[in-house]
Amino acid sequence: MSATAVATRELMLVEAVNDALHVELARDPSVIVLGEDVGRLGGVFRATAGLREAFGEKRCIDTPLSEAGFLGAAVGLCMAGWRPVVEMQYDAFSYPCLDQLITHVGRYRWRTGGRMGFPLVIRMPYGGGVRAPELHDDSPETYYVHTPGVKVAVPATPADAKGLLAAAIRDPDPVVLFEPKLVYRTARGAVPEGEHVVELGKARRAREGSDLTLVAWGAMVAVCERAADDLAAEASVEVLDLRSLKPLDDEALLASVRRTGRCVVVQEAPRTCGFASEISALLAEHAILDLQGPVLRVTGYDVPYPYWQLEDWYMPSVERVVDAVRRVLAF
Amino acid sequence: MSATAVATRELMLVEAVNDALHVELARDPSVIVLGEDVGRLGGVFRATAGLREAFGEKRCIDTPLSEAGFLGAAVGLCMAGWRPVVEMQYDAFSYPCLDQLITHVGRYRWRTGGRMGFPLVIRMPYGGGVRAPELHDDSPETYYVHTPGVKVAVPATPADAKGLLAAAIRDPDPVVLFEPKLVYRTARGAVPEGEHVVELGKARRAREGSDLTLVAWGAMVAVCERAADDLAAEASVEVLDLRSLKPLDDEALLASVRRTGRCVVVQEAPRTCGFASEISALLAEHAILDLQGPVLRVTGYDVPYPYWQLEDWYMPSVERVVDAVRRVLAF
Amino acid sequence: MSAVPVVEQDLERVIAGRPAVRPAGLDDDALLALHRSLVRLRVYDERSVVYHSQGRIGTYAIFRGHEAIQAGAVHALEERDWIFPSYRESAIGLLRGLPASTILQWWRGHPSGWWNPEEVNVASICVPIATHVPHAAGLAWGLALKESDAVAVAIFGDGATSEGAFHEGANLAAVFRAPLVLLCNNNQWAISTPLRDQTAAERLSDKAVGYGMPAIRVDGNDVLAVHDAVRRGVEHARAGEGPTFVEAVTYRSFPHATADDPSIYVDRERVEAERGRDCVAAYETYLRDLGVLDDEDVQTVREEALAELRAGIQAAEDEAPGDPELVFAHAYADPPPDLARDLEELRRVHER
Amino acid sequence: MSAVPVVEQDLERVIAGRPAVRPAGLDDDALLALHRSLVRLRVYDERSVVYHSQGRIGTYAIFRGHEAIQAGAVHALEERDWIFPSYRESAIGLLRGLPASTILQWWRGHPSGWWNPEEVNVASICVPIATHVPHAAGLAWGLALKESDAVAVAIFGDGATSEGAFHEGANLAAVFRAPLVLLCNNNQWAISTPLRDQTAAERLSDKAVGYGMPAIRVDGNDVLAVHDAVRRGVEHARAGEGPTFVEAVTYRSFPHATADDPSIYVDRERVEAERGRDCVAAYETYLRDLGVLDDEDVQTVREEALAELRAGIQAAEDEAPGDPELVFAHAYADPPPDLARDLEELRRVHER
Ligand SMILES: Cc1ncc(C[n+]2csc(CCOP(=O)(O)OP(=O)(O)O)c2C)c(N)n1
Ligand SMILES: Cc1ncc(C[n+]2csc(CCOP(=O)(O)OP(=O)(O)O)c2C)c(N)n1
Ligand SMILES: [Mg+2]
Ligand SMILES: [Mg+2]
Repeated sequence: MSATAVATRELMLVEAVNDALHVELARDPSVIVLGEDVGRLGGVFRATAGLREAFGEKRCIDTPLSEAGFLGAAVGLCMAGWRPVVEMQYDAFSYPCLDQLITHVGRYRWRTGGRMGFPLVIRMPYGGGVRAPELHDDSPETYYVHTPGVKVAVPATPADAKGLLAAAIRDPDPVVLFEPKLVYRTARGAVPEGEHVVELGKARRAREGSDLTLVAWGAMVAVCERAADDLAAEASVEVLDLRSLKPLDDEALLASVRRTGRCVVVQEAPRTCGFASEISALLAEHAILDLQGPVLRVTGYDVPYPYWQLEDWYMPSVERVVDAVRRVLAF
Repeated sequence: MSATAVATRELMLVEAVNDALHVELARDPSVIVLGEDVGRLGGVFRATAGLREAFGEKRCIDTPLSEAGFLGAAVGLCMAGWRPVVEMQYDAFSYPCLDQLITHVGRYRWRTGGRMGFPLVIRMPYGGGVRAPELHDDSPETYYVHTPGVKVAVPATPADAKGLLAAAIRDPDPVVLFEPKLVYRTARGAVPEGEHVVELGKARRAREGSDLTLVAWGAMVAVCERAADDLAAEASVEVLDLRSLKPLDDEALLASVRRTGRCVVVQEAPRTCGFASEISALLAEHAILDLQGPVLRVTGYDVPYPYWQLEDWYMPSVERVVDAVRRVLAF
Repeated sequence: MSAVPVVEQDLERVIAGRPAVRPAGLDDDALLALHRSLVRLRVYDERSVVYHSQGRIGTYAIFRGHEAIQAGAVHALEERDWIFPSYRESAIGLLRGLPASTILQWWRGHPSGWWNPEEVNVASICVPIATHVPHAAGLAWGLALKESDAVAVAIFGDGATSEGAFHEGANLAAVFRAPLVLLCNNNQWAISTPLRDQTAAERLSDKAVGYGMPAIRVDGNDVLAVHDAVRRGVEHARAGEGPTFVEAVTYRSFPHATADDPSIYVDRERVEAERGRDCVAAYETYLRDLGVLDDEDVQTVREEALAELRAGIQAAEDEAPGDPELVFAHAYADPPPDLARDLEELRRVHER
Repeated sequence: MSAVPVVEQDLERVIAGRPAVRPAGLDDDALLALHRSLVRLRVYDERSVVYHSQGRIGTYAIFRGHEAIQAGAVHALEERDWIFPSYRESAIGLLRGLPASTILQWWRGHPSGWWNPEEVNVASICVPIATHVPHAAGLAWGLALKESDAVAVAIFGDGATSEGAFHEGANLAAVFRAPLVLLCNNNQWAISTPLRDQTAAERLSDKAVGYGMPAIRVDGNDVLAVHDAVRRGVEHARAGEGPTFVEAVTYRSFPHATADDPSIYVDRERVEAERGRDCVAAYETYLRDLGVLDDEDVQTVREEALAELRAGIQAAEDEAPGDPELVFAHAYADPPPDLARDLEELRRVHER
């Protein structure tokens, strides 16, 4: 996307989110931000810091504590010509909004015969490993990606956090953005200054390899990269960062797996009906002759996310990824 | 499950549900039924008809119009020693309860270190084809089966509708039962009288075959059976009725596909992250050497369930199933 | 005419008195326009029940007896003001110029039942209970943020007040002083569930206190009382004072919908009594008393409405069936590529 | 002592007067027991902040200043009555015999932070806002259906009243006359969101009207006023009269949680003033005035509480780390078979 001469700044992932919001609110006066504690406080993770100061309290709004209420209100705001960017404070605290999401956010455009647009964005920190009390650790992408009418993206790097959020804000459809809170302040990288858009639906090859494709998104991309490092002496492992789950870059996925012949998919969410299952299913449908071994999934388990002293046993670890890769290679 | 000499009655599927409720409420005084219009009216589909008359208004309770409220109350009722059977009036009207489901129904037992039980049942009519206004046609099983801590079952026949509901009511864990409303009054069959339990986690071979396995649940089982009939001259098609999605009878699934070497999975729900994807993923993991062709999914599409004059274009049809089977056979 | 009998204590009324008094601000034309709207709604509803029984439309949510609430509200609005209907107000768009055929197609499950809300400032029919309340709050608030002086009305039932969505929407509207009228059709039933099983509050209007907004409680069979209440709410909203809760008390003396058999749960005597308090008849009597309406006028208005409906059902039935392509259309402005592949696939399978 | 300064108008108070008057029904032992509970909670909270800063527990939700609400409520209950706490009342189980180590383990993320609610009639700590309100309503209603005379108290914040779950739970409790006290800790902040951005209602207790239930509004810094209000709610509930809403007005003059930096959003002067109205100090002054408590007593109670906490953190830290098996335990009574396979797999990978 970006030309060679673009100026960049080294930012943490959460800073890149903040940067995107500043740039997009400045670019388009119809963009507004709302959610719990996004205004005065600038968000519990400070993702919205400075917006109220820069754009006023009418464009960065603290809502009452009511996720269904303010997501529903965002639907109405779209009807009034706004492009709302809604923050859910944490993954699991988005669940009260699922009813609005499923019954309205994903269907309202359809209901108008495509004549009204609902360009809203829901962004939320997601995922585990942060040593927090329960319900601060969920990876709920399945609930969102299974819902027709919405798009879903998950950045793994600061540059993508900025670029995907900008793309989501500019997209004519509702987009849900999951931000990997585990690496909010540890993922650092060069981020293009000013306007920076990463098209939805394009995967990123995080690492090139020829023996096996590791497929991941969000915080699991780094885990896969570490696993690829650990395996370097044994195998050449490609890491594909999906970036966007819907639309999905199935071409990149299939091209990679056709080349390597082997695939392991890694996700934090519980296994059953996770997005890893979708990837496996696509391969079982479109790449059955290319597969030289089973498609394995390394995932969270079908149990409540555990108390945090145990969370490292729950989250996909480098060891579990390495083990799965070895099993496929040895098949 | 049932001995040879068990007396049976010919019932419609919804009557079998009603029968199960009568039998289970009579058997166990701690079972109570609650939901919108389940009492005076006996349910909009009459699934709870006669319960109030037989067991009194304290055991068959009309709630205020608040799905999250009464599912949450059911959690509390469990804590007070009741075994609540909660009716959601329609599939899509269960969405307001997803927050309670995900944050509490599936987690509360875990939270108590396994010391308190939450033997609650959620039952709801689901699925399309009924020529109804929007949001009366959804197949939301993914939202439920992806949620840790709950079990999910879907009957396809009257006998299973009774037996699975009885099993759900007796189960120590929360169980969600999806009843295929399309065949509420058209699926008829012999139903054992009195107590009748169909163990959760056991699939049913609806039809034996040797060339390909059609996997389905709920209303799609009959569609698969019709497809198998249409294909009789070309191929011997097995139809596996999963009956229970969690726990899943993966042994029966794998045994069947290992034998036939081919599989098509059929579901009404939107494709992405549907349960069909889970089945494909399991096969891609455990049966990769047995598969003689791709695993195809015939599903609803990733769009809002359409206006009902178009719904036959959305629902998996016999033609689409037949086509998929032929494609796999010709692979 | 006899006064509209007391449905409940403690309700505001306009047309109950004798001799009939003309309400301030409504001239003959306005009074007759209101009448015409009532009749158009009534006829739409009557014909829909017939069309349903003839198998020409699908399940249908009857609104007979609630025309006063709908017409009263619409006539208290300007064209630029928005209406957020539930399924119970499916035909309210008629009063904003939607063709009857569009609404009939909605109930026939035809894709042309879709309309463009922006064209008539009538939101899509809301099927799930109360979830449109936050939309209306958001739209109204959004308009105010744009310094428009338009307002919105959300219409919902007594049962809807039990839902979290109602609560969150109402609260949010009050906090943001959204220019909104929350119009509750308290017909005292939610399918088979009577009001006393829905809330322990004496009046639904009591709920407004908890949101810090004013409430007005009126006789929902009295179109002028509803009109006046909504008008006051609209003025309050337009003045930047925020939302108002209007409780319009009536009674559902017909089935919930064509599929419903209320004989199982209702008290027939009460239903008979309530049917005698018909809002259209009451208003016609009132207008006759005022000398503004005569039998011939009634006849004409009714016939026009009937003609509109006949033409509507004809148009609906004449329309070609929806193209399967529409299954894939409109969900996204910029759809994921697999939808086009799915459509192709579907065509291939079904057209061979 | 000086009277507890006016936090807000229109609040019920007990200990504000001079000379101190002994409340009816509370003898010296009861008054001192209440004091002991206040101090145990205070010390738990103080130590937790220290433990957090030492890295010995994780993020922690501070409740300093809210001890009067918690202790006042618990002492108005019988042992058979249930308490449904939010994260803000994480340590309320102490007053029901839960070891400090259990609660500390909760904040340490150790699986032994789990307790059996049935043993102490204290439900699990509720992390999502307001979702425990329907649980409390259901439990209370379920007990009444079993003809028990036990009641329940649900404790939640001012912000919680904006959530649909609060609304649905409160409404349902009122409809079913569930024996429940809805105890709202109105500390005027939800993280950085002040009460005026949460609701347009003047008083949170106004919300009770819409549910048809009585409300009591008290000074939440006055432990005796809270005690009295909850006691009245409990009596009402036990008499089969249904739920009561109790609004306890206080102020959050400390951070929301250890991770929070309120300097960005609060008014420091107000915070200073509020800190001067400390509920524990006020009660101690009151008891001294009554002649029931002296410096030595205060010292002893505090030292006992400190010893309890020291022992608690020691026990927590001495405990072996949780077995990874616990990741798979307890979610199901009868788990799907794949969980056992997953555990085996996990062991194989990590133990080689
Ligand atoms: C969330 C949700 N739950 C349940 C239903 C099913 N349902 C349709 S109408 C209705 C009763 C609504 O009663 P009320 O709000 O009083 O409106 P009325 O039908 O009387 O106009 C119910 C329960 C629904 N549409 N949405
Ligand atoms: C459903 C949900 N949304 C958001 C949060 C994040 N959150 C934790 S505490 C809090 C503020 C709660 O305020 P209040 O109800 O007044 O209780 P207090 O913290 O003041 O005791 C928020 C928004 C949550 N826990 N649950
Ligand atoms: Mg009603
Ligand atoms: Mg608070």
